[in-house]
Amino acid sequence: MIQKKFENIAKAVADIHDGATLLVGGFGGSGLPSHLIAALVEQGAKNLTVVSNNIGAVSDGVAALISNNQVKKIICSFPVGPHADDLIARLQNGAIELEISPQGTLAERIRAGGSGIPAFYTPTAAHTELGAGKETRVFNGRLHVLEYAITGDYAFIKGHRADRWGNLVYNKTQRNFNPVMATAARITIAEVDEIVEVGELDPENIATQSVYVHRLVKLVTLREEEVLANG
Amino acid sequence: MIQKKFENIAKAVADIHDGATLLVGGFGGSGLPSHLIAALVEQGAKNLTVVSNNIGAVSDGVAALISNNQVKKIICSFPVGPHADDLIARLQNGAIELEISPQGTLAERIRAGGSGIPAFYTPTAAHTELGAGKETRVFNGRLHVLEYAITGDYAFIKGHRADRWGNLVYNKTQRNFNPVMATAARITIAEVDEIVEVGELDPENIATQSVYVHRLVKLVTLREEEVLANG
Amino acid sequence: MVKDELKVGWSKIQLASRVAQDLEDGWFVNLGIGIPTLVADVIPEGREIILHSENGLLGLGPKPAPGEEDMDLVNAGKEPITLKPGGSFFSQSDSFAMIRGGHLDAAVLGAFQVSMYGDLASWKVPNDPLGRVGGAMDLTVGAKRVFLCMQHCTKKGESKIVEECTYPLTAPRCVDRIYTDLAVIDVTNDGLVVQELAPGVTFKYLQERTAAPLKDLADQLVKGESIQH
Amino acid sequence: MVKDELKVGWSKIQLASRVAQDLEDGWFVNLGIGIPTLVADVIPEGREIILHSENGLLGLGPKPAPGEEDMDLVNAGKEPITLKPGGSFFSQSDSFAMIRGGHLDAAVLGAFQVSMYGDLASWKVPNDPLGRVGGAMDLTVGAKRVFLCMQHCTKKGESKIVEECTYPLTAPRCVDRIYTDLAVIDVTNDGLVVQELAPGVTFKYLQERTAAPLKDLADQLVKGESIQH
Repeated sequence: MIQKKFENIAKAVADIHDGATLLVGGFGGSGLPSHLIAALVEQGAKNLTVVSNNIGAVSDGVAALISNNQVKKIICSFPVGPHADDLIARLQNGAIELEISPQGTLAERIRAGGSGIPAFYTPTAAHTELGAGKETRVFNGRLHVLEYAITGDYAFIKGHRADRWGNLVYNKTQRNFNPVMATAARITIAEVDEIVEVGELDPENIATQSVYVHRLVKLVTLREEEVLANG
Repeated sequence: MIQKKFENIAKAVADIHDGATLLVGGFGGSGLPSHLIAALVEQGAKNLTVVSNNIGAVSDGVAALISNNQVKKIICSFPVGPHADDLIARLQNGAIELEISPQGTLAERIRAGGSGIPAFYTPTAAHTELGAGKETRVFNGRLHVLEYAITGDYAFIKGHRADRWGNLVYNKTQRNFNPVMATAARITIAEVDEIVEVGELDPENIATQSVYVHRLVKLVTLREEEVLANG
Repeated sequence: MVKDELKVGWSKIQLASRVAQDLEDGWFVNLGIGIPTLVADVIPEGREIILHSENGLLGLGPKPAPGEEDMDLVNAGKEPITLKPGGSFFSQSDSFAMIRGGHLDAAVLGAFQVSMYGDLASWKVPNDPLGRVGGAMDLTVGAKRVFLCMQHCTKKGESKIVEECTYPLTAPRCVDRIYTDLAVIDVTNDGLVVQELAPGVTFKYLQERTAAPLKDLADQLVKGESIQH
Repeated sequence: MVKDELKVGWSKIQLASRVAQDLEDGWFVNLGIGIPTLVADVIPEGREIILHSENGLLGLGPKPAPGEEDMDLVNAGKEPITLKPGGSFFSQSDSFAMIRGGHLDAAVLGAFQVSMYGDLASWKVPNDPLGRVGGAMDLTVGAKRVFLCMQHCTKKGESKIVEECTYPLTAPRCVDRIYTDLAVIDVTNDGLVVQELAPGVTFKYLQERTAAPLKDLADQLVKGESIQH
């Protein structure tokens, strides 16, 4: 029987190795798998390459991994924000390498990674600093740059509801990068608010299909924590 | 106020010009916009380039346009079936040109067309007759072919329910090529079973967003036809 | 009354209203961070404009009432918003397929600099090791029309409209129209053509505050030149 | 009793069952048109195999009861099927992203020819102006394992297993294992290795009906050669 639920969030991230590439969903704090990030801070894997749209928007996002000196490279579109100080310091002393990818190119590179497309051409960033040094080609009279797929060893995503097969639905703009990152990692780990019986999710409305999710962690609510604490 | 509904199916297809490129959704008879096809047979536009997965699976699909001598070129993955005789005859006398694209490559070329990606690399069809003559390149030690985007002047799609903004939901495997084709045409025309009030469709479950649909035609049911006929 | 003499031109909300006036019924429009965000609040009544947010929604509605914010319902600036009936949610890859594929009628964006040729610089100041590109490059190459909505000059009083951008480009030759607190200016094959002056602004006043040559629409029309954009 | 002597090997449903036996709990599997489709009906009890259909669904269930067919719920062969609890619907582009992206554990496909190197020919007979490629090329490049499930010989009695394919290729070097009515054969770096013979089939009988050299698993193991696939 398929059962992707892990009872223990620490076990769900235990095998992440030093040097792994990690895709982290979310857009600012919305749809951010912050509990998985906290578990990875605890776990301590180092020299990570982290792919995530926003760095520094919130303190419990990728910024926490940076502050804990677990990151050697960042690929993102928006490396600024109120919690970017540690990133800036590490860029200045060369401890972290930064690759900025336009947001749509970043999303498309991850989709390509999940879809078996190794590279594609896009007009985005042609004639700009972010396109500089990249292979270019003219299609329909317009300059395009060649962009390469991104895949991860692991993806951390946040969903709203799941079933034990790994099907996921999201809540509103929580969706953002989560469905696309789910497709592009060898092991996708989802933290979710709720795990329901197989068959309860509407088959027309499953935004991430079971095939893409390998591990599930259900967030424990404050109420449940109280119950657990009180035995 | 946005109102994409056309009361008359003939008006919805009236401006399709000779030589137009037309994307036709459906997989066999499922999700096939057969009423729009019938309206175009009536309308008579000629020298069409038609992009559709199956040719000949059913008589009221693209086969009807072929039999009526409206097609000069077909791009598809599956040109056979019980209703492919007229296609075969026209291929033999040179009246129709056929381009076979593997099903996944076909879907991805259409997605690329709708997404502003002019070309991409895929491993599909490398080292085969369908990859012959195409530009190739090795990524990760594996040969890939360069495939180009497909766009249409018009797309015919079939949906289940719509609202006047043009949002669509589908019924089960009716979905197939319809959502991707909807993104890739200058004018997308959808035939649907039902048009509901704006706000009635679940915002988490809109498979084709309003931005992609330009004209809507509601299918008249047999019951409604009776009512119309009886005044 | 000296103070009033200094306050020529449009306020931020007036500027947003002026932009909104040009958005047509049924258009799909993306609003950038900053003054462009204000456009959402001043869409003329009776007009249906469907607003797109690049984090994955169509049908962005007004700000929620205090206390009704939902951190799972935010705009591209990560501020709480609402969804209009008819709205929809989708992923980032779908959102940028929509943008890059040319499906948005207009993007209304801020700018650091814009050149007389419509080159836009909006994501990075020179020598900044970071930069904040977000979706700006995708929007400028993808939207059918790129409208800028910005203060005419920087806080230091420098013109944001220049002959050539000195800041890193977001995209070349992409801006169609510039709305500032002082004027509405089209980027045309004939150069920058002033379509409209804000209250109290003269052509001379505007040209003095603009580091690129401007043409007066009236002159252009008298000369019978074609205005294209 | 002559008739019985001729009927060595597995029936179609026995062949499908033999394939099903090797599909592991939790696998995502695509079944091609023809005999592979039968595999859906013979999954061992207690094992959850999630079947994929390239027209856009995961969780394909058994055929519907007569009278309960829904033409909006069909498989890749356009036949009515059902959806299991936990199943989902998605578009063709999403379906082939799943296939091409390497997310399916196995594809079980039919074949015209397969070479001793694992080259597959399954979409076109030589000189046919048409061909029926469908999703075959995408599945063969994308699935983690490609299993063939076919009659060992054509109706004319010719071996479908050959040294080099003479039919147009679907993909080179893609087949991992061949299930026929006569045997289960692995495509390895050491050539075709017979893993299992169907009832009544001897190695000699099989080799006589196979137009490529076969190796016997027992011999291989005795010789201590490594079997890889």
